Amino acid sequence: MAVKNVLEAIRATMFEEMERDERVFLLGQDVGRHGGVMNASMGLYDAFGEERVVDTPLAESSIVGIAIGAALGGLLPIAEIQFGDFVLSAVDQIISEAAKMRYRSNNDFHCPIVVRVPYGGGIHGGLYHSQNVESIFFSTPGLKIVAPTTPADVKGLLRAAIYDPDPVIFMEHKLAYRSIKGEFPEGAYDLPIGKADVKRVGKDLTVIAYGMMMHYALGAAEQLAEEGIETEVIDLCTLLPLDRETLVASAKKTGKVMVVHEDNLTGGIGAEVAASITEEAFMYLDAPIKRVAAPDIPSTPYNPILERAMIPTQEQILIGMRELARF
Amino acid sequence: MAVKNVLEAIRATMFEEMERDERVFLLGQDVGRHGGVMNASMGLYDAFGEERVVDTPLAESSIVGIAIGAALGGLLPIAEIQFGDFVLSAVDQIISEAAKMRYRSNNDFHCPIVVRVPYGGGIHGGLYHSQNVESIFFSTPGLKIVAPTTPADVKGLLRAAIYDPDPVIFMEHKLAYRSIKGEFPEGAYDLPIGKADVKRVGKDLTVIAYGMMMHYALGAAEQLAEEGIETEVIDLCTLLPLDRETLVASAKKTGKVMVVHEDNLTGGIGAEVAASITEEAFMYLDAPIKRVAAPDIPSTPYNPILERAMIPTQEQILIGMRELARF
Amino acid sequence: MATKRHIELGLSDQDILDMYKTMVVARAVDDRADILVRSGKIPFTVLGQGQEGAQVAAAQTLVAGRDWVLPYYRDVGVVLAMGMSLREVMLFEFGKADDPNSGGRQMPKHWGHRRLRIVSQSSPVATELPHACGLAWAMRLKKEEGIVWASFGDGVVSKGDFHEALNFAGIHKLPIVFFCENNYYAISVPFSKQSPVPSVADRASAYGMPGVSVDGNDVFAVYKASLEAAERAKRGEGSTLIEARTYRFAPHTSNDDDRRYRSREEVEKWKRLDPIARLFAYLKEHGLLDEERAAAIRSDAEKEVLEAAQWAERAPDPDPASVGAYVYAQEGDAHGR
Amino acid sequence: MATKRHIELGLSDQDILDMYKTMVVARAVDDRADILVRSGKIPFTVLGQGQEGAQVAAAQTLVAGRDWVLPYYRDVGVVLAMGMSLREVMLFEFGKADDPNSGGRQMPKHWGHRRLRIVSQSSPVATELPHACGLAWAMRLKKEEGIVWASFGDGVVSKGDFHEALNFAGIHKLPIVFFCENNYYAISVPFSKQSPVPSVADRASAYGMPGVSVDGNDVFAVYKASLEAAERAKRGEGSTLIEARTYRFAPHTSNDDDRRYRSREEVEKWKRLDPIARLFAYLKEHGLLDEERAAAIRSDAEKEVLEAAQWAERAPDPDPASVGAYVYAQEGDAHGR
Ligand SMILES: Cc1ncc(C[n+]2csc(CCOP(=O)(O)OP(=O)(O)O)c2C)c(N)n1
Ligand SMILES: Cc1ncc(C[n+]2csc(CCOP(=O)(O)OP(=O)(O)O)c2C)c(N)n1
Ligand SMILES: [Mg+2]
Ligand SMILES: [Mg+2]
Repeated sequence: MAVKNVLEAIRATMFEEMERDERVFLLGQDVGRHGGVMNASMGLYDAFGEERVVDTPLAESSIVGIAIGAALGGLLPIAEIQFGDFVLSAVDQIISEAAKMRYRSNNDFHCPIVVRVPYGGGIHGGLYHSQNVESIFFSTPGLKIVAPTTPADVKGLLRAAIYDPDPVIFMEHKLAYRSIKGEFPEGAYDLPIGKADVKRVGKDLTVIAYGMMMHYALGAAEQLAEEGIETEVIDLCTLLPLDRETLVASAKKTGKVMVVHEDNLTGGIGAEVAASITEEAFMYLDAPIKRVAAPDIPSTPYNPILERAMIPTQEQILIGMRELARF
Repeated sequence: MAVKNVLEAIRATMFEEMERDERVFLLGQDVGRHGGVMNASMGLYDAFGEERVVDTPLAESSIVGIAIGAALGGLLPIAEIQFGDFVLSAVDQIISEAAKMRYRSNNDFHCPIVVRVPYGGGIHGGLYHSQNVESIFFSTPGLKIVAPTTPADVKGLLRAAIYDPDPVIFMEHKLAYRSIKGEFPEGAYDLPIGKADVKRVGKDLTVIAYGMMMHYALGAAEQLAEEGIETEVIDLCTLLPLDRETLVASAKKTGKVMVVHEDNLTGGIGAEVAASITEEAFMYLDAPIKRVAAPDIPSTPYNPILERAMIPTQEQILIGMRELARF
Repeated sequence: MATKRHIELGLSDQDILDMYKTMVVARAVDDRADILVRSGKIPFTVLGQGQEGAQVAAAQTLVAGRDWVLPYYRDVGVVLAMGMSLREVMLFEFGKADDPNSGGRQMPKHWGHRRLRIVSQSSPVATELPHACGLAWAMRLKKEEGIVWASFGDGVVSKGDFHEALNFAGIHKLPIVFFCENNYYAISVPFSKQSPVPSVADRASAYGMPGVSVDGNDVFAVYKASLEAAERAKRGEGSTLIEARTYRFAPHTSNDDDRRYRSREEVEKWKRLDPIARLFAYLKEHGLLDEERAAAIRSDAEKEVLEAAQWAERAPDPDPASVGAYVYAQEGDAHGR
Repeated sequence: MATKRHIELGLSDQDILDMYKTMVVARAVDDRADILVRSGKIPFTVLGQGQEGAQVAAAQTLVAGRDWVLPYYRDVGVVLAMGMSLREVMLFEFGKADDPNSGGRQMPKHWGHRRLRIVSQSSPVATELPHACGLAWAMRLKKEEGIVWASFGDGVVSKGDFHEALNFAGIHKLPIVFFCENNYYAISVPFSKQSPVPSVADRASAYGMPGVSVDGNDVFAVYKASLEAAERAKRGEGSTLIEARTYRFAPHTSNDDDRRYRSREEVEKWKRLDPIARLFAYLKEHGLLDEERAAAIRSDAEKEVLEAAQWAERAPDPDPASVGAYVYAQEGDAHGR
């Protein structure tokens, strides 16, 4: 198996599926000749031409809206939003249109689009190139939200997203693009949307995370193992629909749960994770579910010192885990 | 004190403040000669003229964007969104601009706007005239969200919202407009944004709600009282910032907490309420925090039978309270 | 006696009589819907009386099942012309389980019918216009024949999505007809507070496409402009923006009171321009119709509509247990059609 | 010898020399910022070399502290002309605590400076254009003098907010100058894939306002159009949309590689139209400047810029504990200014 980073995995997967199924096409800003500001589509324009790798005008609402229309017309569109922060002008198309198409038409129409959303901080992006926008969509039934952060998970879930009959927000952590490498499975490799993945088995406590925080949690778990504490690390992989089953099972096993996200605390996905587990595993919990998240600040500032002060670190996660383990 | 319904309270409060402070003005669709499709601005156009009661084009992003600009220019705008469902095309202006103005300018600029958002189901509004959009904004620091549902609370919090130096989403439950009546305090009556209100004192369990559900909870509490169970009913009034202190204090007192909302369950404000209380009052809880909410469906259907099947009822709340009390 | 405009335009006597009938039936549907609300049989409806001429004439240039049609909530004339049955329309008015548009989930007249290629419409306006571009893109990639037709009101022109859609359609010369039924009000907001320019057609030049403004109550003017636009689209020359100047006789919806913002004189003035009456005068002038047969057409229409309404009223409501169905695909749902 | 265009336009010799100097200083700022990135002293910047002529000429028609100015991220020339100091600009490049624009919170060049009435700008484009309308509305209600000036790139014209803002400005004849610096690319997307019409000025007629397209590297053409637009606005005749045709010499940002989408020939062609060189030629022709004094102006500018950069580099960073400050108002914050 070849080793790729997350960005290469996204590119290779789009390439493979566009070769395999001509209904698949990509649209977005600079995705064509340029290859995308993240370089996610490098080479696609030359391989598939300007009608399947579409450089759109600077207009996100229409990027998603055109994708929706193309999906209704029988294509399988991948809409690239250049930075997740800019998906906000497409919220109406995503929530009013894509998420409700099947329901409102009583199953007569459906909307198989993928909206690729590069998100997350730690890249000196400042307030508008760092946001975690997932919680804005998390309360919308009809949407699916996936956030894989290993090259293999990216392949399995991007393929699943492309062929999923319903709209999928595909979250890509920008810091993971180059920093996270791993094996890239060949050929038809699929993962189910809606399943969390136990990335590390442990008996003493459970840490639930996604995105870069999941990798930090894995690192912290190794550190804690040296202290004789075995942490189970669960990668949500899919945020919506939430895989409550896997989370609750682990909580019942360890009795101590921590949820971590880079998004700010209030109204973050950690709230639903904590509430859901507590509802179903209350009697098994030795401690309240602990949340580690960014402070309630509008977004991540540009200055590196402020940026570091904003984003949860592996150290913070480790300290939280230790406290929880000792509870 | 005069008795008014919620709609009359909104109208009277806007009238009083526009008379008192000429920086206050209203903009939105049909707010002028028509008086608003909800009739919230009836009479304002004749009293204050077309420059302070502005009929805008059909364009929500600009309605909020113009309000932001006017606020930067020294006015105190009230932007009316005709139906909360249509605020979705203004999400970018609200989250990217209004919520971040103070933070991004390091306190050099601020954004004192009010966005009035009629929301909620039960009015045969179908999928797009019924939504509970609060959870979309709930994860955005820099915003305030208030949702009063008595005429007195409406006056106190609308006044507070108008003069608040930061952006406030003012949620108005459409079903409360005419169905909820009460005393309307004269003169300078203010309530603090960020404080929950204990609408009913009880020792056996706590029910936390807002909007119409708060009224149903009060009704259910009276029913339950006949069974000798005393329920404390807390009206959140402000959703963001969340008044954790009041909620936790009540939870510690009763040890049994239920949170109710009309919004769908997953990612709703109930998740944060449950997670926050559990974090701080875990040892005091006799039972997991119970959530009563709409099922995870994109929005409320039009057919009355489906509509009834969607929206939580007082009966459901009562049953849930009984279960919890017996836990 | 004047030349026969319908013949000049390639419409047979039968065509123009059928168009007349469809207009009359559309009118009867809304008249009935109005009664249904007033009598408390349904909670709500939207009415399009006065706009049937523009609707039916435009739809006459479309091919059901080939062209993608995105009609708006006043377009009873359009959906009837595309083949939606009166029973289907009435099932929607009553929000019944078998309503093919939404199974009773949407407010009446938010059309959608896959077999007829009528695309499911939401309430937020303008969001459908980028969909029209995407549908046209799909037709291009799939090398399908046909065009995309989207209608909307004058207020919709103010929305960002209108701009983004027409911009994209203009850049890529997509085969779309953008059809604006300008009735000069967006609920109460008059066109003068909605638009800085006197005609919606004045917007077209910004998108590098022709803008045509026609008397929307003149079926021939609308048909001619629509036909030219459709042919232009099929020739690969791109989109056209058509403004059909018309008027709604009724309030905005059954919840609205238009006396707050429109003078009765203005309404009366427009009623004298009723497209149905105008077409009748033409048909009579050319000996294609007389009062008696027109009366028969009207009463037949009313009978059919009433029958459909009574049938729909008795039709089953949705099962409350179905409220959770179709949030996501279930096993066996068709995909990627 | 040709007539003196600056005199015709009411600019004194001193005015035009000052404009030249500001352009040179703006150029020096971006040249230095480029070096700061390459030498790893700052992580990122945006460069506007080539657009200084349009920027400084437009700003020359504005009054600091009276007019509301909404400049975009390439507008070093604008903010300098409005009175932002080199030290303030460099504090922003370094993201330092005393940066008056954002206290180091925003990426460089997302301007904002209340005292100068430079309105805080975000990254998402076009969102500021409705703000311009709101500011104009506030001026109208408060009976303030002055106008609102907003600049943006050619890509921004595609956004819904552009449309919604110009539509509202057109309806209410607001005193706004919409100034588009068309450099023919939105990152890599060429104007031909951004716009169905050859000029941004072609969009104006849809909003009932004049559209003027000028050579953006000709300071006199830009000044003349901007002055006329500002005076029109002050006369209460409404907004104007100006397209200044120009070019960015540098890549989109310090992260971009423009060789992927622009030929070197094209870049060289435009460099021969450098607005600074062109203004120098004019000033020399009219005996207002010679090579020697121009060289001195350039080296003085470089010295001042370098001094400001070195000073800013030593300036304190924000206190990490301040990360949570100013999410909401605190006691004693000014309100409703
Ligand atoms: C985005 C959005 N905002 C507001 C509304 C509420 N609304 C429904 S119809 C309407 C007026 C539409 O006017 P126009 O486009 O002229 O069409 P008409 O109803 O006159 O035929 C409004 C404001 C809506 N449906 N969508
Ligand atoms: C809404 C939004 N989408 C995408 C971006 C990313 N982006 C930053 S600048 C830019 C191109 C802007 O081009 P143009 O308007 O022509 O201005 P220029 O940079 O050429 O001066 C893009 C796409 C953004 N800032 N905002
Ligand atoms: Mg209209
Ligand atoms: Mg550009």
